[in-house]
Amino acid sequence: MDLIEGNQIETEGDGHTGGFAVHLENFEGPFDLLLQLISKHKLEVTEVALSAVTDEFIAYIRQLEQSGEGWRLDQATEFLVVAATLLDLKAAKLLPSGEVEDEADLALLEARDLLFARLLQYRAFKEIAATFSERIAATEKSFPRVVALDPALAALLPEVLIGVGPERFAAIADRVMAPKTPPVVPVEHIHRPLINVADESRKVIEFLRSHKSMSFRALCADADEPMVVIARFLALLDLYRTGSLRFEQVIALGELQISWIGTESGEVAVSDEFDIAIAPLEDSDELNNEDPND
Amino acid sequence: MTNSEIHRSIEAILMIVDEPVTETVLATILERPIEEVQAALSDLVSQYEDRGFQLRAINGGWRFYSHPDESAVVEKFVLDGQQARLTQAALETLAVIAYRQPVSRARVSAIRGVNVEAVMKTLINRGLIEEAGIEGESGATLYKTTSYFLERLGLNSLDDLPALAPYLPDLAALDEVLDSLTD
Amino acid sequence: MTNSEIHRSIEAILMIVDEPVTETVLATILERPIEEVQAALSDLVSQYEDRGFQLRAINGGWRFYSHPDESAVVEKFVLDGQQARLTQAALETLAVIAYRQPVSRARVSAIRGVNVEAVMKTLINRGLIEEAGIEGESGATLYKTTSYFLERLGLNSLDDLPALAPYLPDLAALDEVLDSLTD
Repeated sequence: MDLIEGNQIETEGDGHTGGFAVHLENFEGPFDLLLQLISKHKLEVTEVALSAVTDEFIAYIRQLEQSGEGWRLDQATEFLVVAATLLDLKAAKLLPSGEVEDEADLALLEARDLLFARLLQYRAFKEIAATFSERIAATEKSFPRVVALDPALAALLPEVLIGVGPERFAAIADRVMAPKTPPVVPVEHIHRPLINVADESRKVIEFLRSHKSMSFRALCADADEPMVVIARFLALLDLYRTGSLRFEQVIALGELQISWIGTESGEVAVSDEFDIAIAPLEDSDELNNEDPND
Repeated sequence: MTNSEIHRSIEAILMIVDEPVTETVLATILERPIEEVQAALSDLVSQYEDRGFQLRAINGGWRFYSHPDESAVVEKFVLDGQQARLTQAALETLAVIAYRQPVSRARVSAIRGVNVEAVMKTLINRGLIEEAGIEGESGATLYKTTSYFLERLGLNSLDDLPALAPYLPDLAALDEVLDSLTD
Repeated sequence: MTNSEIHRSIEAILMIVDEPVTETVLATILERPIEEVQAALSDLVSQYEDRGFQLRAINGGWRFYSHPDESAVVEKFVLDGQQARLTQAALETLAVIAYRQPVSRARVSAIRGVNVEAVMKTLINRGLIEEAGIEGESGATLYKTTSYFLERLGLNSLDDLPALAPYLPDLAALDEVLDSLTD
């Protein structure tokens, strides 16, 4: 714990994340500080319980939600990136070194150090991005002198050289006149209508009973949006668990074939564990939080 | 050299304009009495005595010009350099006018996302575009390409301009949604 | 103030241009060694320190700009459309590409830790990055920053990007090994 106090001031100086703090057996303090300690080799990443950190983060986000502050998208995004990096870091630390082909590379640098570097790399680009933003703002304060060619001087000039042929000229027109799409965060998924896994389960059962065996592709042929595909996949996992079907996949990433081995008729228990009581928003977020492998 | 705030502001404005600016406009923008603006302008004129550029009042407006003493070198630059070739900015502006004619300067500006005043004047001075009447509602001057433009591009008529790819407005948006799903 | 002939000639030429002029072009027109031109340009830059305008080298060429301090007054004249701000994600992606170019999308994604497809499309759309050939082994498209990127950041060349080194010692070597881990 003395380590943490030693770094406290630095973190406060940073003062940008602030909000989310973690409470672990061997560490207690702001998330940002946890990163600093790991990147400075003052805390061993394998000793950090990532699942605990994640649980805490989800609790933190929920708490924000309930307090009426709503989602802090910036914090959530940053957390995900950093958590993914930590996970990578930890995985590389725990996995046998056979994962890396070149032994010389490993001798050169420990996997742990590499991934520290990756973490640092991410942070470095983040900081540099801030300087980009400052530079752009500074540049926008100056305006270039752009003046027309004086008619007297233009008269001296030989024939104009357009410099491109008609096709290239058309391509330039095409490019210049294409509407400039402003950068936006797509929000369509937030307002997606509720897809019900239980309902999709019933459709899947009906399909499989009539066809006996079909590919996942065929099973989802009528799906008009990705969430339906996801719901049907979850339904399949659930039905597999109850022993109603069999999966076959000859090669990795190849066609997934599903055969029905359950009852020919009658009610099949359909799980509703993926579905939530109808809530106005965040349905897809809830769904994503569920772990289908449980 | 006493270069006070009003001097600097006048220099900044006049450095980026193509059309001469009157003392009245300067006084309005700077929120200073016109006498002060006039005094500053006359200070600047004498400060530039030794320079390669001048501040001159023409038709009641002020603008920076190259010094007449340097006309030989300026002409050499225009003739010698890359000036026969159109700049990228000129080419892009010309492309918009060719495919949207007759079109107002404001419209071209909106499409290009930058001020096109100077570039369009250059295109006029080079004989590639010309005025084509007045837009009904706005009263804005419209522009079109000239027959010299067709000649230089090696075309017989505007009908020979290659057709633009039909633009599918929803495609980009659709792509982004798809991308967000594969995250 | 020592304003010799070469200084005056440079001032006169730069006063009439609509795009930046390189030192090489100036040296050719003026028939002077490039070192002399460079020295004169740097003299002029310091002579203008107190003025409302500046001489700046951006993207390899020189031209006059209004002084940033005068932006408020100049903006009253410039009616360009507001340039849309880049998002944090776009800035970070741009930073990775700027320092790793030419670079594939997969590589940028690996460094950023998220899918960057939509963001990169936006950057292409805004003219800040462009394709730069194909990577030998993987066949992946490579990307680099454009000259417009340099203009927006007010940089003369990519060498003027702030050094990443203080943050990342020995990065090039690390990158390769990192790639082998993330494959």
